[in-house]
Amino acid sequence: QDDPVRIALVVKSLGNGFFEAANRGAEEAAAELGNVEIIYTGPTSTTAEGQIEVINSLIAQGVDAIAISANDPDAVVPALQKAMQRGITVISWDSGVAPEGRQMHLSPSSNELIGQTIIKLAADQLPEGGQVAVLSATSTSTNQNIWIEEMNKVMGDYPNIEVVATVYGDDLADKSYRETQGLIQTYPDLDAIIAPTSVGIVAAAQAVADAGKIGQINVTGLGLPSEMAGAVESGASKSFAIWNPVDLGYATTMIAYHLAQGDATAEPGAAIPMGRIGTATLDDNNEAAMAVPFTYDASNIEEFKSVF
Amino acid sequence: MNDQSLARAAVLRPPAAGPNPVLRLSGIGKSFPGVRALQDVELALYPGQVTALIGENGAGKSTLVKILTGIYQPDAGRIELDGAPVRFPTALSATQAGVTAIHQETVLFDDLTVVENIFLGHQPRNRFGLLDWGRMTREAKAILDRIGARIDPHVTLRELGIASKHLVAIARALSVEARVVVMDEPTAALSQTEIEELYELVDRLKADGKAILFISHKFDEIFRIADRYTVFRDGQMVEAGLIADVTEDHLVERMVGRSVDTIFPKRHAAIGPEVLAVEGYSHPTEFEDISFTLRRGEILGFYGLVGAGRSEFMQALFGVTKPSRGTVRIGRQAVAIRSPAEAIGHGIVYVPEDRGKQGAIRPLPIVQNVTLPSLGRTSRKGFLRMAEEFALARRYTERLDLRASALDQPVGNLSGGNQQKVVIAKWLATQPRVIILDEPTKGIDVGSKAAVHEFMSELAAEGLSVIMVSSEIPEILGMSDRVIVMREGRLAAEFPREGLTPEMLVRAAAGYGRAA
Amino acid sequence: MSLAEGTRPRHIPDRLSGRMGHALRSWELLLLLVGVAIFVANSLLSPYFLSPWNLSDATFNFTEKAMIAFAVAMLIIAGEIDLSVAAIIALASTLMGLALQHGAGTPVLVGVGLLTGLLCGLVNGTLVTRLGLPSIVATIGTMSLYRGISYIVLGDEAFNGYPASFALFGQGYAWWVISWELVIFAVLAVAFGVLLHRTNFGRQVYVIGNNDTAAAFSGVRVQRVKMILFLLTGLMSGVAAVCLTSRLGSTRPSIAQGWELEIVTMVVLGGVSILGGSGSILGVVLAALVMGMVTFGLGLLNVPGIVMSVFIGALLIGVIAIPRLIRLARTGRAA
Amino acid sequence: MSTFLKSREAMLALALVALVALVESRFRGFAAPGNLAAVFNDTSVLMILALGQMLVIMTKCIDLSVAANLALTGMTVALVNAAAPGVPVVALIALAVGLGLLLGAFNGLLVWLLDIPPIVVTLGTLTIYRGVVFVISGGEWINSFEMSPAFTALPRMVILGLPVLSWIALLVVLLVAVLVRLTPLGRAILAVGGNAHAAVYTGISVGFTRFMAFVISGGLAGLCGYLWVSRYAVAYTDVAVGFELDVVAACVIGGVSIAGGIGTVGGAVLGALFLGVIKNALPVAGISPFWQLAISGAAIIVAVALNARAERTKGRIILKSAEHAA
Ligand SMILES: Nc1ncnc2c1ncn2[C@@H]1O[C@H](COP(=O)(O)OP(=O)(O)OP(=O)(O)O)[C@@H](O)[C@H]1O
Ligand SMILES: Nc1ncnc2c1ncn2[C@@H]1O[C@H](COP(=O)(O)OP(=O)(O)OP(=O)(O)O)[C@@H](O)[C@H]1O
Ligand SMILES: [Mg+2]
Ligand SMILES: [Mg+2]
Repeated sequence: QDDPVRIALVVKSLGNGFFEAANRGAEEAAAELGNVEIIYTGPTSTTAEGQIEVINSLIAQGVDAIAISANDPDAVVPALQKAMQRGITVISWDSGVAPEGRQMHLSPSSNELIGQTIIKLAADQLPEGGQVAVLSATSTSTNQNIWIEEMNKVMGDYPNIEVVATVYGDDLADKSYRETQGLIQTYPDLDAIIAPTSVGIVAAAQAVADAGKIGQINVTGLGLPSEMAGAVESGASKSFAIWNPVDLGYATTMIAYHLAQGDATAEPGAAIPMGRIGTATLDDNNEAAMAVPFTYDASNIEEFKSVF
Repeated sequence: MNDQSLARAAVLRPPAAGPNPVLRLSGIGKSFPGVRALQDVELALYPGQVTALIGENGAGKSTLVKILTGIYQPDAGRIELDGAPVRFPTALSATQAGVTAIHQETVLFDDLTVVENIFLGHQPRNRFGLLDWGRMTREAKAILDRIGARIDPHVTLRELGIASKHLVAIARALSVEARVVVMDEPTAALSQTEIEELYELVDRLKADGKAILFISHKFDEIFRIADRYTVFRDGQMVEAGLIADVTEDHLVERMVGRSVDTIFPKRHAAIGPEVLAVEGYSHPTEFEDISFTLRRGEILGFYGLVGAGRSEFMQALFGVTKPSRGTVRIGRQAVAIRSPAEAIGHGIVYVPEDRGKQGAIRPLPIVQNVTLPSLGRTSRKGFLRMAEEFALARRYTERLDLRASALDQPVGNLSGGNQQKVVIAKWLATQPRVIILDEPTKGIDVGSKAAVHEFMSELAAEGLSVIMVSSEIPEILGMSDRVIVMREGRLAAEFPREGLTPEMLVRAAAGYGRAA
Repeated sequence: MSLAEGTRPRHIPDRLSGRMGHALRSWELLLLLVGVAIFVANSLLSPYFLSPWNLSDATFNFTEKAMIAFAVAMLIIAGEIDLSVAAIIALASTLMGLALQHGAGTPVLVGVGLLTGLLCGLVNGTLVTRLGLPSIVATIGTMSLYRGISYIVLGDEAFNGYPASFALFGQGYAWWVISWELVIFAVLAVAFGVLLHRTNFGRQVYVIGNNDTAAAFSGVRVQRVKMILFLLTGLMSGVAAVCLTSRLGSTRPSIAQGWELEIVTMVVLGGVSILGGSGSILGVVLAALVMGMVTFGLGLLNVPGIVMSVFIGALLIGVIAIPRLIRLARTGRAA
Repeated sequence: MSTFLKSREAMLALALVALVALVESRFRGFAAPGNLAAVFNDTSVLMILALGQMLVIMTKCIDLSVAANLALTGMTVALVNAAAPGVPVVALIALAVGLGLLLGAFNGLLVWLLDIPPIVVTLGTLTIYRGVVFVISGGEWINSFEMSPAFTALPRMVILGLPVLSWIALLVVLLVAVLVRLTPLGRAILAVGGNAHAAVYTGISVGFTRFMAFVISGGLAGLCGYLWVSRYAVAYTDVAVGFELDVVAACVIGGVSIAGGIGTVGGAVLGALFLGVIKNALPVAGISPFWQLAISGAAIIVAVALNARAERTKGRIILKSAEHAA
C-alpha cells in the first residue's frame, strides 16, 4: 500500500461553519480519489502569524500539498515559498495569496460575478431605488475589499441606488451587530444592508429584527443557509447568495491532488480537472473561478439549511 | 527556676478575697522562625481588676496579646475562659467570646470611615440581615462620646492624626460587649488630656467588672491604675503579684534582670567642629521651622511623643521628601538634598524606624543588603564583583557582632535585632559623616540593644556624628550629648546633657513647661 | 551577653550550602526536566520532529516573543508590567511601513522600528514613573492607543514590498539551519542574563522588586531604573517588530495580536514571580523553549492552536500549583 | 473623602453627559430617550461584568478569565438548548449562573488555598476555559435556528419600555449596590483590598473574601454567557474574545483602584456607560471605526491619570495649622 497523498486544507480560522463545510467537500473528494488524507487545520483566530506557524508544522510533516485560504495575502508568502522549495504543492483558495506565494488560486466564484451579485440582490428588492449600506468583515480581509470594489464598478447600472456607508464588523458578531445599529440610527431611510460576510449578515439580520425594522430594511449579501434560515423565515432577509462551500472544498482538493501527483501543471491557460464540478481554466495570473454564486430565498432555504 | 515557680504560685493564688479569674493562660509557648517569643507563660485576669503587663521591648507582650485575640495560634499551652478551655482560631472568635483589644500598632482602614472602622467584622444587622447603618452611627457616636473623643464618625480615617486614630482603635475595642479588655500601650500616642480621659475610662470599665490587661512602659501610669502586675523577660514570665506589694525599682530590676546603669555605656568623646547645620526646614503639613547644628563626634538625641514628626523631618533631611523651605550646610558648604542618593553622596545616611518597609530587603541575602548603597565601590564598571561584596559585608557585620549562619542567608530569617544590625552595617559600609538613627533599638532585644549603644559611642569616638531619634527616655538620657525635643512638627526645646531629667523631657514633649 | 562576647568577632561564612543543593531544587531544573520530557515525547510521537530544518523552523514560534520576554521579565522582577508590547510591535511595524513608502532603505527601516519602540517605552515609562499610574492599567491604555494609531494609519490597507535586504532579519540564515533571528535571540539572552545577574543595574532591579521603599531609602534611583526598564522593553518590542515585519514581509494593524499575554505567560512559566523580586533569564529562555516545543510538537500532530493554549494554560497553573498542593497535602494547611 | 468620591463620580457623569451632548450636537437623535435606552441596553453585559470585576479588583485581585467564562457558559447553554429545546429558559439561566459560579470558584480556590497570584491563575484559566469551549463545541457554531425561540426571545422582550436585558442589568446594579453597602461580605471586600493586614485583626478571612469575590464575578460572567449568546443568537469559540480588557478598562475609568480597597458601584456603572457611549457613538458620528481603539485607549489613560492624581498619598498631617486647611 502506497503512502497516502496528504493534502492540508489550511483555513482562516477553525470553528467557522463555512470552512467546516469546505472540509466536508474535501473529505468527499478524498474518498472519491482514494488513498488521500486530508489534514484540516488552521489557527484559532484569523491571524497571519497563526497561519505561518501552521504552515511551518505542515512543512515539517512533509505534506504533499497545502491549500490555503489566507488571512493575509502577503504575510504568508515567505512561509509558502519555503514550502514550495521543499517540493510541496501550494495553492490558495477562497481568500488568495500573492502570486509569488502559490502555484495557483481558486476563487469560489469570480470577483466580478460576486460584486455584481451582491448589489443585484439588494437592487432587485428596490425597484424604486433607495439607500443601501455595506457591512463588511475585517478591514484587512482581501476578498471583501475586492468584491466591494467590483460592486462599485457596476453601480452605474443602478442610478437610483445610493451606497451611503461602508462599515466594518470585524467578523465579530457583537461588533457587526453594533455597527448595524449605528447604521440604522444614522440613516433612518436606509433600505438595505449588504453584508458580504457570513458572520456580518447574521448579526445584521438580528439587529434589524431587534430594531423592529423588518420589512423596511432588507439584509442581504453572502451567508450560509444554515445560519440565515431564521432570517429568511422572519423576513429580515429576502434573499442572499453564496457559492457552495462543500463544492469549493471538493474542487480545491481535486486540484491540489492533480498538481501534487504531477497530472497537471499550474500555468496560464492550463485546464485542471475538478471532478464532478468540471474543469478549472487558469488565467494569466494562474487564477481560476469555480462557479457563479447561488441565490437562496424562501423558496429553497429549507432544502439547503441542513446541508451547510 | 525559683523565680518561675514563685511567680506561678502568685498567679494561681486568687487575690485575697477576690473572685476567680475570668481568663487564665497556662503553659503558653510561641516561636517564630529564629525567635522564641513566648515560653511556658502563665497569666490570669480578674474581673474588675487591671493587670499590668510589663517587660522590655521584645519581651513578648504583644505576641501574647495576639494570641489572646486569635491572631496568632499558640504552639503550646491552654486558654481558659471561666474555667472552661477555649480556642480562638480567628480574631472574630475571640471577639465573640468577649475578648477585645487595642493593639499596639493601629490596625485600621485608612479609606473607610470612623463608623466603619469601629464596627467592621461585627456590624449590627437589621431584620433582613443587612447592615444597620443608622444604629452603627448612633452607637459609634455614643462610644466616641464615652471616651471623650471629638471625632466626626463620618470622616475617613486617612484624615485623622495618629492620636485620633488611636482613639478610634479604643472605640473599636469598646464596641463589643467585652469581658476582657486588652490595651497594648494605649497611651503611647496620646496627649496628656487624652491620657487622663483614658484613665477615667479604665476606672469605669473596672467598675463594670471587666478584666483589663494593661501593657505599658510608663511606671507612673502603672502605679496609677493597675491592681496587679506580671513581668515578662525574654518571652518568659518572671514574676506576678499585687502592685501594692512592690516598688518601681523592684519592677525595673525584675524586668531587665540587672541594674539599669550598665545599659547605656556612652563614653565621652571629644566633640569637634560643626559638620551639619539645618536652617528653617519646613514642610507644608509635617514640620515647620526646624533649625539646629551637629558637631563632629556628637550624639544628638531627638525626643518627642510618637507622631511628633521626627521621622518625617529626618526623612526630608535624607531627601526622601521635599521640604518647602530651609537650607542645609555640610561643613561650610550649602547643599541641596533632593534624593537619598544625593544625601548619601554628601555623607548623610538614615537608618529608618520602619525596618521591615524602609530598611531591610528581607528576601535578599545579608551580603546584598549590606552592599546595596556601596555598589559603586564593590563593582567594576558597573559589573558586580562578588568577592568584594562578601569582603565588605563581612567587615561590617562582624564588627557589629551579627549572629547569622552565612552571609548569603536572607535577612528576613534573622531576628529583629540582627536585622537591625544588618541595616546599620549597610550604612556604616558607606563610610558616612552623619548617621541618623531613627528609633535604633525599637523592637530589638536587650543584648543587641546594648551592642548597638556601645557601637554608637564607638562611632562617635571615631568622629562620626550621630542623630538619634528615640522615644525611650532612658536611651535618650543615657546616650545623648545634647537633646532636641519636638512636638507637633516643631522644635519644642533643646537641652544639654548635664542636669537633664525625664521630667523636663516629658514636659517639653507634651507641651507643659516651656524650656529654652 | 553580647557585650562580653562583642570584643571577639565571630566569623560568618559566605555561603551556607553549596550551590549544587540550591540548583537541584530550582525552578530552572524543573523546567529543564519538563523540556526534556517534551522533547522526548515529541520525538516519539512524530517522526518529523528530529530534523534540523524542522527544528530550525520551530524556533520562529518563540524567538520574537522571547526577545520581548527578556525585557518584560526584568520589568516584572522590578514589580511593574507592560501589556502594550504587542501593540508597540504593531505601531513600530506601521511606522516602518510609512517610512518604506517614503523610500526608506533597510538601515532607516530598522532605525525607525527601534526608535518607535523606544518612544513607546518612553511614553509608558513616563506614565508610570512620572504620573505614578499603576503600570497594569497604564499599559492596557497604551496598548489600545498604540494599536489604535496603527489602525488609524493603515485602516484596511497593508504595507508590503519591503526591500530584499530587509528580509535578512526574519528570513535569513547565518549558517546552515541557524537563522539570524535565532542568533539575535541567543545574543540577547546572554546580554540580558549578564545585565540582570552580573551588573549593579540588575541588582537594583531585584532590590526594587523586593522592596522599592527600602530601595529608595538605600539611594537607588527607583524611578530612573523603572524608566530604563520601560525603555528597554520598548526597544525589545522594536527589535521584535523588525524581525517579525521582516519575516512576514508585510504590515497590518492586527500584527502580533494577543502576544502580550503569551509573553507574560512565558515570563511567569520561566519562574519569574509576578509579584516581583525573583526570577532568572535562564528560566525565561527555558520557558521559551518549552513553549516553542509544545506548540511545535502539538502542531506536528495537527492539534488546533486553541487546544495547545489549553495545554500551556494548564502547564502555567500546574507547575505552580502542584508543588503547593503537595505541600498542602503534607502539612494539612495552606502555605 | 466621601464627598470627594462623590465628586469623582460627578466628574465622570459630567464627562458622560458632555460626550452625549457632543454627539447629539452633530447628530440629532443620539440623545433621544429611545436611543439612549438602546445604548444602555447595548452596554448591559459590559456593565454586569464590570460590577463583578469591580468586586474582584477591590480585594486587590484581578479576574482576566471573565470573557472566557462567558464564552464557556454561553456555549454550554446553547449546546443544551440545541440538544434539548424543551428545557425551560429559566433552568438554562440557572445552569449558566451555576456553571459561572463554579468556574469563578475554581479561580477563587487557587487564589485562596494555594495562594497563587490572581493574575497568573486567571491568565491560565482564561486560556483553559476558552479551549474547553472549542473542545465541547468541536469548533462548530450554534446558530439561531438551532436555538429555541424562547431562548433567544427573553433578553429582547420589552417590559415597561425597556428590554429584559436592561432590566437584568439594573437588577444586578441594585444587588451589587446592596451587597457592597449593606452586607458584611461587601464591607469585607473593601476592607481586604484596603488593608489585608488589618482585615486579619478584625476577624475577616482574607482568602475567603477573595474567593467570594471570584465566585460572584464568575456567577455574573455566567449570567452574561446566557445573555450574550441569546442576544446575538449565536455561540462560537471566539465569543467576546478580548472583552476582559474592556471590562477592566470600564472599572478603571470608573475610578476603581487597581491597588484595591477603592471603588463604587456608581463609578463602575458610569465607567461601563462611558465606554458604551463611545462604542455606540463612533459609528453614528461617522468616525472611522479605526479610530475607536485609539480613542478608548486615550480615555483609559486620561481616566487613570485623573484618578491617580486624586489618590496620590499626601504626607501625614502633623502641624496643627495644616490640620484644618487640609
Ligand atoms: N510575626 C513575627 N515574626 C517573627 N518574629 C516575631 C513576630 N512577631 C514578634 N516577633 C518576635 O517576637 C518577640 C516578641 O515580640 P513582641 O512584639 O511580642 O514584643 P513586645 O513585648 O510587645 O515588645 P514591645 O515592648 O516593643 O512592644 C520579638 O523578638 C519579635 O521580634
Ligand atoms: N497618623 C498616623 N496614621 C497611621 N499610623 C501612624 C500615624 N502616625 C504614626 N503612625 C504609626 O505609628 C508608629 C510610630 O509613628 P511615628 O514614626 O510618627 O512615631 P515616632 O517615631 O515616635 O514619632 P515621630 O513622628 O516624631 O517620628 C509608626 O508605625 C507609624 O507608622
Ligand atoms: Mg509590643
Ligand atoms: Mg518615628
